[in-house]
Amino acid sequence: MKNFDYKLPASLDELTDMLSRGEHTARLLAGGTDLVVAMRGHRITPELVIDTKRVEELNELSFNDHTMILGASVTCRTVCRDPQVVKNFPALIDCATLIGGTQIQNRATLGGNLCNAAPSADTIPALIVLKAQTNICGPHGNRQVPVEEFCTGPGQTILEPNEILVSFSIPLPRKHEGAFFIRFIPRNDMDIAIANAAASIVIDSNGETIIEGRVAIGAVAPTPLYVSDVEPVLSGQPIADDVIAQAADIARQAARPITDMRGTVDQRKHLTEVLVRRALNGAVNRARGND
Amino acid sequence: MNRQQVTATINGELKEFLCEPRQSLLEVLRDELFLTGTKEGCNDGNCGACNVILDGIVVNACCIFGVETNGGHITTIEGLSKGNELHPLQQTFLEGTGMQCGFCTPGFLIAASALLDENPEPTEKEIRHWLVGNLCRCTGYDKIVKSVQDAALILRERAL
Amino acid sequence: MPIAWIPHPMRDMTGGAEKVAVNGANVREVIQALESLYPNLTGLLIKNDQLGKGIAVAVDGRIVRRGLYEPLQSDSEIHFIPALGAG
Amino acid sequence: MNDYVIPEKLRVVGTTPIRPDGHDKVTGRAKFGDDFHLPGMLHGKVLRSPHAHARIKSIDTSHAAAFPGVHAVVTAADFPKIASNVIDAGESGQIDMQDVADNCIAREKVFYDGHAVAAVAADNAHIAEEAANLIQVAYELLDPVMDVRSAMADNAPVLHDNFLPGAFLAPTEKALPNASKLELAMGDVSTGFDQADVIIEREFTTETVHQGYIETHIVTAQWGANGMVTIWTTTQGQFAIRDQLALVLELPMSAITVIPLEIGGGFGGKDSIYIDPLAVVLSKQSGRPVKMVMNRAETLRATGPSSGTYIKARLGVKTDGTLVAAEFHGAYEAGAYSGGPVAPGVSTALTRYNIPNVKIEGYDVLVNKPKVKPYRAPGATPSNFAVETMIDELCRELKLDPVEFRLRNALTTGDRLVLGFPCPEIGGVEILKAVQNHAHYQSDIGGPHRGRGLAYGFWFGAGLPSSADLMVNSDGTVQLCSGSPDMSGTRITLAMQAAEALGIEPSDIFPSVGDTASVGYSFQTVASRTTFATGIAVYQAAQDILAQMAERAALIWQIATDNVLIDCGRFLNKANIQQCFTFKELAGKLDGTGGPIAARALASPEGVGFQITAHLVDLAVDTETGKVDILRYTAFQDAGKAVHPDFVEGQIQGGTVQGIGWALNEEYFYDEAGHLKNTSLLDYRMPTILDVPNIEAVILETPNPGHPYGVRGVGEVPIVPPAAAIANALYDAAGIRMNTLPMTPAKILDKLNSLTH
Repeated sequence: MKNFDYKLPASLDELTDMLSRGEHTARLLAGGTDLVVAMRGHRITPELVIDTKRVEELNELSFNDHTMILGASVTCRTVCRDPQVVKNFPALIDCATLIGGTQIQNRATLGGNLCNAAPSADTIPALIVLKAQTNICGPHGNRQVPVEEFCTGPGQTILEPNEILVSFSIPLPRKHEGAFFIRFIPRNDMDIAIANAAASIVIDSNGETIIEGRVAIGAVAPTPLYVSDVEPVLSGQPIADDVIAQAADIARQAARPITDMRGTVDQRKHLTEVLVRRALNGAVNRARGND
Repeated sequence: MNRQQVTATINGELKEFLCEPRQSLLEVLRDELFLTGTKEGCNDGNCGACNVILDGIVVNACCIFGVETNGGHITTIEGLSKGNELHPLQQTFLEGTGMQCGFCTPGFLIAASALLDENPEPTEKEIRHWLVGNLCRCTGYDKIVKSVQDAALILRERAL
Repeated sequence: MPIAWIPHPMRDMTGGAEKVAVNGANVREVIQALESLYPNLTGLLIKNDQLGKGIAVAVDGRIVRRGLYEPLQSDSEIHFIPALGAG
Repeated sequence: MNDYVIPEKLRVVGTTPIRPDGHDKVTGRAKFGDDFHLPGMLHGKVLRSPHAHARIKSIDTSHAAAFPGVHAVVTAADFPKIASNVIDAGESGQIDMQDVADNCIAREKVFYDGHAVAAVAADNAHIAEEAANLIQVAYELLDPVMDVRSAMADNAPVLHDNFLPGAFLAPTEKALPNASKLELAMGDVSTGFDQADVIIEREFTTETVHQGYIETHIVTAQWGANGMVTIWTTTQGQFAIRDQLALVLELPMSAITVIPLEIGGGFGGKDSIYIDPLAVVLSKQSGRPVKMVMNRAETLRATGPSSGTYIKARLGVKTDGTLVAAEFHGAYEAGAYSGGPVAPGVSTALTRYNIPNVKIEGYDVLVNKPKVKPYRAPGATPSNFAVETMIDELCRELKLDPVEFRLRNALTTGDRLVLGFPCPEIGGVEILKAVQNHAHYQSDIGGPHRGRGLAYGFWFGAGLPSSADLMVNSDGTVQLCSGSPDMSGTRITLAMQAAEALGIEPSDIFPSVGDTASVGYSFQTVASRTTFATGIAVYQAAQDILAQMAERAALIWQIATDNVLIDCGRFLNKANIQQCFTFKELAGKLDGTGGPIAARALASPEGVGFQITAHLVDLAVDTETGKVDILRYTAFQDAGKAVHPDFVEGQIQGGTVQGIGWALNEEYFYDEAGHLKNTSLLDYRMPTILDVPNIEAVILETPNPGHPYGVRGVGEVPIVPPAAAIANALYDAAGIRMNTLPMTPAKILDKLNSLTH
């Protein structure tokens, strides 16, 4: 590994100040589970590594009446052990418990997973269907961007130079809302997704009609993909196998995967259909309170 | 080069050491402090041989820079037993042949100790889920699971 | 007399014979006797006074360590087999 | 050589004492390869070829040599150019040391992605790595050949210009560009197939896999001022490392001492040299000790692996289920240099059945991949996969019970093997009957898309030279030192055999593994041989100790030695049984009766007990994704005599799980240019603890008369049948016949789709 300088700012101001000096190519360090490995493999060679673990805003986990604020450097472990997250966002638990083993989950962060911008990132589809917004802080002020617009390509994001991802704002679920995440890997754990999918559903109080449905898919395009065409197909429709099958088919068509050592185009498109169907059924179950 | 001073409590002792930022916690433990019980199997977070407890949670020492642990509390395999008195997990892995070559064993013991600290009565499924980031190529895992179950029983009996 | 079993690929050179009884107090003498009966075999079993590359000898069902110098009984069976990589 | 009379009752063998090395392993004190430090030690790093096949045009090391902190840089030019020299390398078979040298550091051509080209020693590993990356190598790229069939095709790129295709016991065939041929036969296959009522012929391919030991390859070398070399390393064979180093570096064997450290798994892959000579020459040039550690990617790119294969087989059977003829054609990757596991692979393909007419062809094929190394029952898993899935197909076709079918055709003691000689004592029928009587076999499988599969497996095992030293201490404890590295508990299994023989307790024996300067010559810990073969050396040394002790008792009692009765740790005067010494009492009297007693035995046992096993598996398949879930697994195996039943169970469980990995997910993934793409344990997918259920081990004991306690090797055969058992269960679950390994979800899905279309 190339050597570098290491800094541990105590506040967001100090952090942005370090970045804005622009003397070095800098990378932010959260859990390090991607960054350290990428640096060891010479894929990233920063001159300055800025550790975010002391910056309050990046480590916040709080709730108000309508929204959860989830700091970018909050670990999967913290997310999975917070009773309010467990109660409100089981889909986040689905994916946060799948990232690596226990040891990785203890360090890995949702912000890191998003900024790493892997097409196969397991938390991004769930964040998308949960309508998460990213709170970005930069030299020209703050801005909010929906998660589905954050990644622009493998390893690429909309972050401008010296901008940082501070936190996510995630709306609390409505009544009769359920969300679900599922992925396909060859082993039972510790693999990169060959395909993944998340779905959220709001249903009516009778538990029979879909009011709103969202689907996002991963590992089947250069970025995790929000499948907006699914929404009109689901809205107002009865909860029925053919409706869900139609949505899954739309997602399959939206997938534009590549063939690599982990999977082929055909396999990934097929899996997208299967996983979206299963994710929608899982979301419906949760919306009905049958988790 | 730019070696930084780090102070951390390791196995109950306050240690001060110098390290380059690029040195992982694993390298620091092994090469600077000669605590060689923590092993390198993959160096990218996929095998668990380098597991240590950092501030109460189990982590891969290969995915953490040594400089990140300033002010931290670290327990390595060398700190799992109390003097010559083995931790129940060490006892059950030994008696229940929960190891063959023994190379992955420190990582399994550290991870399992973190599990039993959080969950004194884990099911087999919970044990397997918790240990999924630890690879063993010798045992086929069965005797590892049983050793963890046996240690949990000993700890529960002691707690009574 | 010890009986040498002729491996399949060599049977073209022994006129199809599967087993040949030859005199010999050890494996080396048996091979020398075979070579005098079937000159085509010369060089296939022994090279530079050693068993050829990849060849092992079994005597009476045991893969033997003394190779050419393994002593034989009058009713011994000798088999030439591929070295199994200790397998 | 006579058979042993195996005692009916054993006192120590068959119990489960705690291993003496275990305490250090659970406390982190055990010293593995990388846990060894020397003052002033430098760290070495290898520059490896990024190309699968290329000619080296030039190497410029000047920038690396000038990099601050670098102390030495070496290329092939710094090593002697040795002549061709074929040696017997134990489980690796016969290898040409010229190839071994070239594999350690490429001279004219690189033959695989990851082939070592140069090495650097520096103050630390980071500096060494940075400096190695500054070495400039100019390559002329050549076409790679990445699989056996392409390598055997006309006009295939040729790896070695001077390659002479060998042919076992036949005139050399020049026809094949990169392959050597092996042929075995018995009976007459054309007559045999004429008698058959049903004949099936099938083709199979299997991918390259790695042994996957969690500790990588690590060596520390010190070139002494007097030209003496010391090596500390993690290896399955300290003597093999020493001999190979001496031959490659043209040093006297006596000038090299190899000290074996604890070994973090080997499975066959740590039986020979890689970075060792580089570390020695870097140490010589720098004047400092040098440690070299391969990282995981280097280990996957440049060590191991086990062969990918192409297999074509044909079986003929009568309607009553009698196998009458078989043809087996197996082409095994050798990797970059010849000498893969083709002989044991094809020899074990059918061996467990008594088939009168058999023809076998094997090909050892050069490809642009690392030189293959033994991996647990080398070569047998692919051939077993082919034959056992075909047997299953025949059972279905003829509507015969799979156990009954195998019982009808089972190889029994005295039946002739395809190698020609009669089979020694073998408990195959007992194994199959144990399957039949087991609750697993009789249970309902339950649920849709679930299936059950059976496979039957065989492995030869080996004897080979082993040594053991015993020394009696004056307090009656005993030092046991062997030349066999302990990978999984053999120190205790050897101590138990010594205790059994000497009539004392295992806790009275301190077992250790000696270095090459202090213990007699031993082959590697390979081929399931240590508890068996080194155990015999221990037994023989113990008999010598007892005889010497009896002489001392006779001296004290002033009687003839013949009149001393040795009975389970006691020495008695036959004429006056009131006169009796315990082992400890007599040990205390050695000092005044002629001094200490020690014994050394070097054994090379030939009475190898063959290994036979059957595996039964239940699984569920997700027909929408192709994902397999193993539900229940029972492995039946004959241990001859289980010295330490817990460790035997552990060998069965561990080997089975490696077999499950091979069956379902493990494979080398090369791109078209021959670059290995999955160089991490993320993408080289070995089974995790969530991927396997408990493997139930059923141990049977048909004693091996070639061992004083009836021991057979047990380590290797468990990896042989899992792939076939799982494939057969997949047919039962979903009606698909898999003919490739690994049986990934994608391949299973393709098969399922081809069923419906």
